[in-house]
Amino acid sequence: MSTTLIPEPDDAQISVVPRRSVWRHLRRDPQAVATAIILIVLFLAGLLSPLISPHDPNAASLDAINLPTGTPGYLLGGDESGRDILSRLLYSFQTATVSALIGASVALAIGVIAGLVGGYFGTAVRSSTEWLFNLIMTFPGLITLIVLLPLTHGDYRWTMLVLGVLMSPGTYRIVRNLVLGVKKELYIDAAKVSGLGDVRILARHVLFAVRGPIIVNTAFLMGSAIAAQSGLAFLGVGAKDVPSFGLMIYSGFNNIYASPLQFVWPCISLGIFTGCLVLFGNSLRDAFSGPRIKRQKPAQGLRLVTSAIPTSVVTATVERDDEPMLAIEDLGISFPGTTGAREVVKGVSLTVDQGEVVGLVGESGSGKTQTAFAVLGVLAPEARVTRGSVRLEGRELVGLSESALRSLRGRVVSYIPQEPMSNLDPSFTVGSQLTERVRHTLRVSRRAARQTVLDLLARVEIPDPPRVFRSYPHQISGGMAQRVLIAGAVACRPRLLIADEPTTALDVTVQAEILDLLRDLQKEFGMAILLVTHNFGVVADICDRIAVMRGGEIVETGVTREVFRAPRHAYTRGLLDAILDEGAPAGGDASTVGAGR
Amino acid sequence: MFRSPARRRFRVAAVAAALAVALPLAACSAGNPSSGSGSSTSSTATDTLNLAIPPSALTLDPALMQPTVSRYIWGSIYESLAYWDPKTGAVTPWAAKKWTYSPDGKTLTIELRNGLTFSDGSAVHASDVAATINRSVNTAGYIQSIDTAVDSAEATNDKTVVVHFKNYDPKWVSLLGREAGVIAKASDLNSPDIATNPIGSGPYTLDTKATVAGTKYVLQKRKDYWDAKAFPFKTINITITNDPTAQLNAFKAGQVNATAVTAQQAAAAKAVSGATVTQTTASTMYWLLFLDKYGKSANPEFKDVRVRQAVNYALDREGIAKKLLQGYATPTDQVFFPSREVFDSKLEKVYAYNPAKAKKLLAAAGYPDGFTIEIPSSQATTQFEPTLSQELGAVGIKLKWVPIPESQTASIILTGQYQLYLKQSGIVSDPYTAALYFTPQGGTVNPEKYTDPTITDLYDKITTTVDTDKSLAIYKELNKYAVDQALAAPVTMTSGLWATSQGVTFVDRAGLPADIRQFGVAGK
Amino acid sequence: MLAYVLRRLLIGVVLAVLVTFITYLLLSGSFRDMVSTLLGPDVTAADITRRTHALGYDRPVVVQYVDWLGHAVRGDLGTSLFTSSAVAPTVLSHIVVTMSIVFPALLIAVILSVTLGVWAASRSGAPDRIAQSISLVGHVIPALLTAIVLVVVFAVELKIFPATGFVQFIDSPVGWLRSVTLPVVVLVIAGMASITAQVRGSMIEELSKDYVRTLRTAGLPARSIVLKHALRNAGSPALTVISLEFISLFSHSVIIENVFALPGFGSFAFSSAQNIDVPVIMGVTLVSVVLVTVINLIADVANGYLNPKARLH
Amino acid sequence: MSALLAVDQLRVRFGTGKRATEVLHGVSFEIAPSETLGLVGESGSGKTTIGRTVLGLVKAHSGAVSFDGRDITSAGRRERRALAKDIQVVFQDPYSSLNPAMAIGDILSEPLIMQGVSRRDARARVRTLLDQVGLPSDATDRRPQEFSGGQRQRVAIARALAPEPRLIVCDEPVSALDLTTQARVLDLFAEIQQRTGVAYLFISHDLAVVRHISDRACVLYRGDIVETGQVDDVISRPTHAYTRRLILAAPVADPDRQAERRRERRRLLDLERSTEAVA
Repeated sequence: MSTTLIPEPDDAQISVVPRRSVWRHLRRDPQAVATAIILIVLFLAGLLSPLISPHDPNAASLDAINLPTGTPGYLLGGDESGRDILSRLLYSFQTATVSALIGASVALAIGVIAGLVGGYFGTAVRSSTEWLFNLIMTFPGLITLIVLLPLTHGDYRWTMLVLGVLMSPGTYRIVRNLVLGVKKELYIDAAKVSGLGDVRILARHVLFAVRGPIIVNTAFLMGSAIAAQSGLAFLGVGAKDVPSFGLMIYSGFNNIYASPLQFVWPCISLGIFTGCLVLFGNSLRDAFSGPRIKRQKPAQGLRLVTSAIPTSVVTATVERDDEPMLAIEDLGISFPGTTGAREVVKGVSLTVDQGEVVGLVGESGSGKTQTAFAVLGVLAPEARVTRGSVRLEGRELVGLSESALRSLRGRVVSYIPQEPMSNLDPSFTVGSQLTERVRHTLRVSRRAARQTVLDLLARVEIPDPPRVFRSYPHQISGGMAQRVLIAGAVACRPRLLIADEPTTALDVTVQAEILDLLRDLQKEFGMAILLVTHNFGVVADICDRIAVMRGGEIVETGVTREVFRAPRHAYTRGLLDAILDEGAPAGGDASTVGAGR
Repeated sequence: MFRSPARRRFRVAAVAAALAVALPLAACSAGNPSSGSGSSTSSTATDTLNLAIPPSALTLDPALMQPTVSRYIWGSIYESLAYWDPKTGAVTPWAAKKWTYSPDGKTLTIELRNGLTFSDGSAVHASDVAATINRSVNTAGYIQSIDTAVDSAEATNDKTVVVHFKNYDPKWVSLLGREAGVIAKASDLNSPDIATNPIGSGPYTLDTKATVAGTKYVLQKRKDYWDAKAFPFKTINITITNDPTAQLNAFKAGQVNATAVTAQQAAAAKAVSGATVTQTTASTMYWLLFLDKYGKSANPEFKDVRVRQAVNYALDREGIAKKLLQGYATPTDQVFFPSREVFDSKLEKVYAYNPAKAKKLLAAAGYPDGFTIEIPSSQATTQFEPTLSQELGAVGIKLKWVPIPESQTASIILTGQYQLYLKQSGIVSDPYTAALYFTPQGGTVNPEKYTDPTITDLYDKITTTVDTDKSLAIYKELNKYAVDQALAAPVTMTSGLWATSQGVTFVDRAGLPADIRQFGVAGK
Repeated sequence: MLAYVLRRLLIGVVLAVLVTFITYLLLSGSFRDMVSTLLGPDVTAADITRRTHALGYDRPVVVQYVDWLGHAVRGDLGTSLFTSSAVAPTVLSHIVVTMSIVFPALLIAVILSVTLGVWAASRSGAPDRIAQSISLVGHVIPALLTAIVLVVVFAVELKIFPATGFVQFIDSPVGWLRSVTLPVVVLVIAGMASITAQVRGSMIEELSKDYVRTLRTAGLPARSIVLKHALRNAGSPALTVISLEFISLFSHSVIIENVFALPGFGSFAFSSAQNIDVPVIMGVTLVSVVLVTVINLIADVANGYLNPKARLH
Repeated sequence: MSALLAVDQLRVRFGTGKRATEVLHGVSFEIAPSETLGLVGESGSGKTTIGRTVLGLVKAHSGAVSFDGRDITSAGRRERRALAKDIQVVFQDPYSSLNPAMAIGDILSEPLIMQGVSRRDARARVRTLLDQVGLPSDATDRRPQEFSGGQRQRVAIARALAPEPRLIVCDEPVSALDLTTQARVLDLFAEIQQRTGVAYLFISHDLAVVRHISDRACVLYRGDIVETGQVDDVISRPTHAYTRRLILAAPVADPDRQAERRRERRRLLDLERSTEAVA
């Protein structure tokens, strides 16, 4: 037996920041409520066992030996020594509770303090805590506990103390990793700038920030401690005068052929106790990782959820030459919220002609990105199209199946995301990701696909295509990653490119290059582009037409130059006014001076 | 909350699990007749004995072997000079033809049987016997601790061994049937393999290929063995099994055809078709030792004979034997073997269950409110702890069980840290060993080396009386004195239970240490 | 890569020395107890002293430890004081038994859990409920209960599988299979709970990431997105749980080994600790440290393979 | 005019031994009281590192940082605590710079209490501060996540103002904000400076923002200051090629002017390339 006694839950998914809604989230989670109630009942049963037990748990009556379940006075029967099983079961809950408390608090005390210190201070401190916990982790736990029996005198409380130490590396690792993350948070820097001491920062800011995962970890630690205590008692390590599940299971197991129920009662009790702790811990983790909206069946295709289907949807399915590249009509998209569905796109209408570049402009939360996702058919699973139509070269997308949409994606319509890094699969090389795309859409051999990709990388002006081809996403710069994504998007010469803030995450000099690239590609392939952005400079640079969105509605559309010159809507005017370079400097040669957004 | 699916799932799971366990178990404890049909699944051909035993020290070094269940292994590979007849308990010559004591009991002459051979084919010489004895006497180990009286052994010719003693040791002849009497090959004694692959002259050889040390031992019968008919099994498979339930499972599944079972398991074992459960003569004694009869420790209570008697009166021996041990035990208040000569049935009535009297005695001794005493707890005491706490607690002696590691059960007694101890010991049928318990030579039974003039006097008489008939009376006197003085508080003598499958028989009527001769083939 | 592995192994060696030394220190208080157990029931203090001296357990602890270490470095772990068999081969033979149940169990558990977890994450509804129920059952029903039910039903009553014991693979592959089936099933049920939950959780998280949407916009089929891309990225945290589960299965096998009377590493370690069979405890401790080090190293190397960012140069 | 903050030949290295990389190669500048110095550069230029070195969050490898004539390059914890009264910070990310677990009132009063202000006085001061940055005084009991990005940045500014500092390091304080919010927050910065006379070290990648708020500006390129001067001079008459490229890369919200700039930028790039080729 080595390392910790019970595997630690993974902490990767635990978000650092506990949210206020944790309590509310827990109350709504049936699993949390059920397990919490069971746990409270069991804790109470343990706590009150001296009061509610019908017998002393160690009182052995020779007349009560192996009494069957249901005997008056011995509700669950007597065990092989003539002790009341119900009383022993109740006291076992107490033992389990005490074990859980001791084991978990020792592990927490050691793991949390060392984790805070090891994560917060420099590498020298960390490497020494690392060594210490690696050492503890490598100890064969069961052997250690048996060897230490002369010191613990078999008292389960001392044993749990040792166990707590043995379990502490798991907690340490969780806390250390969290602290390493929290340490980078700016509010820690702000606290340092305010002159706060390390201890105060650790106690007030860091500990507070990581408390969520620690609470979650506590539930798992308690479960582990109970399981370990039972396991040890079952194996006969430790004192026998304190009733515990392990002891009861041991005697029940040896008596299993004579009266199987003696085995089943403690087994089930233990299972429910530890199981509830683990499940409650899972619920806690869900609660701390934020209000995850009840998962629904992932959207298959782009389905309309209202019964009233607009006539246009039914009629306009025939492909015609004079159809615009993209025609969005009265599109509505809603998300389920805490107070019912919330519409984020409220009847948007927009057209993009063949080969035309249209800018969709708005501030954050205006619904521009959701509109773009709707065209691609990649709305979040919980999002619902409530009304309207989206036609791509005359073909209605609303109501189309996922597979039909899939055949359009990458071939007819393509996508460039905002954040280049998070949109590349971190586990595959750039080359393999692009090759997969090309092979899938063009149905060519691996070798041909590879050549195509290398040509594409050269086309998007990547200096050393073979090197980038071999690189993983984290090995290339953001600008380079965006070029890679563009290469992927134009690989199959789509007729419509949806670019969602394609330059926002980039430096201005890189932004200018990417815009140049997009413009060149657009001319070369005759693509239409729907460019989602908040930057009027970008719009001015590349867009033929512009649509301004606010609060899920389009407030103004028009030819770019005209809208800039004479915005009709007050909101557009306000936006343009907020641009800082208005009032060009004196002697302004517009082409050489003045900068702005 | 009752609508919550999680809760419902719990209930379903719990009920399902309970049913899953209860149904088949109930079925088999009720004696499911179909369970016997598995007789064809494993080789129940009666030339193979498949034996399951619990783990114990398993060395095959002739100087370090111990009288545990491991004797099924080493007792089959090595021949002893004598064996204990499982039916009568008598020490019977085996490799020896006969033995004679000198009048002062300090010289024992042993004559070997003809035709003894080691498994490598060489003949057994008297020098092999002498070499084995001398090595054991000079090697720190269990045998050395029981061979204390032996000075040396020598071979006077090919067939004669003379053992010289420092003083007369009345029990030594009986030891010839135990580990002290084994014969190893002199030239093999210094081999590094002796502890794992020795050369013996016994009826079986160790199949080292099939054997996994500490786990599984396979014994093959020697074709050339001189007394082949006494050992009916061609092959003996001995598996070491930690868990009693696993042992029973193996028996019920037909994997083993002989295993010891607990009282609680007896019914389930009997339910197997064709199986027999045999109760041995009482084989193990549980007795409370008073380790501070001089009253030197911080808890001098047991110095007072009235306190010791109170403990004896507080024990409901009948109840313990009948109920706790389900009848597979014999209540007793003396330590001499029941069916043998020293045992005195009149003494059995001395300490009839009488808590009131116990209380009175305690009060008289100055403990009207009783006292609390620490007592070591180990695997062996588990079964008795609740009942002893209850019964002694009822008269005012509160027991505080202190768990000690299995490995320390012997040494903890020697430290003098405890004043009371529940001892589990194999019953010895020779009176001398039992008598020793009450003398300073009592080892872990009497670590304080307690004695008084009466005991000293009786012990001197025993060690100087070589004539068995005369010594018997002295033993009886000692027994009576020990009971009257409550030098110990015997609780019960438990019987072993052995389950054997159809075709395999088991005999034990003599309180024997483990011996492969206990197993036989039905009808032979 | 090689340098990294060597460095990790070196750390493992240092840890092994530290752990074994501390263990020896802790054991040193019990040497006389061990000898008294060795000598049997009726020993005297003098016997114990004599035998302790004969075995060399009365020398200074550090001297004894250095002596042990010197032999251990040469692959000689001494002989058991209780069975007189050499420790190294005995430990190995017990590890083989435990590996025979833990490894297949983990393999099956991983295959089933990943299948189930992926299925649950990519299709909510019934699959998700099935996955969660399996986690629930795995968490709530103790392995001991599963074990005894399986033994009673399949071994005692139906006699399909043996109730106890282990058959070496080389002796009889079929016998081996029959002897490990029930324990493997028990461990699979126990192991699946946490792995399924983990895989389900990380898959749900992974599938909600940006790159998954971008892959969808490329027109890639769902199968490729889920099984190739998301699963690989979800693999990294799952791997940690799997390696911990492996260590935990290995170290907690003692109870299952007892029920099935398997001569495994867990029960071997347990009984050696109970007897304070010092050479065996030291061997078992050493092997545990090596095992933990190697498993962690394998997990980290595998993690580096799955997750290029974690790759060390 | 004596400098409030003087940075002299500052070098900063990350990592140790062979793997050490120098991110600042000897940077020097000064800030006068009540002055705003803009620090412009792209990612990786080292502009944030300069700010963090001034704040004592990063150790200088060589060179000196002095405040008010005092060398604070390697100030200890105690000295830093004293300095906290004079030098404060507003970070870029208003989501990460406020502890999500603390109420606004606690966030604001904590540094004051550290400075030895009594709780009661601190509470009063917090109300004034909130008023100064245009937040309602009932904000004290609420937590950061209940506020929008712009409001949070106001809280961060209030925190920086709390000890009445003489210098605030502003590290990209508006780049995470929407256009309209950005303008309003910049106005707040300007107004505070007018009222309190605080000096700003204003770090940004956005020339327009720097130009809007700064008196002088430094352009940072790969760990070196390539150009320093009055902000209008730097932007209207850039002397360094990088500054010129930076200015031209930023698109303007006018299609015609932007088309012109694009042509100009391309011309410049071609020119650079050809000179490189010649050289």
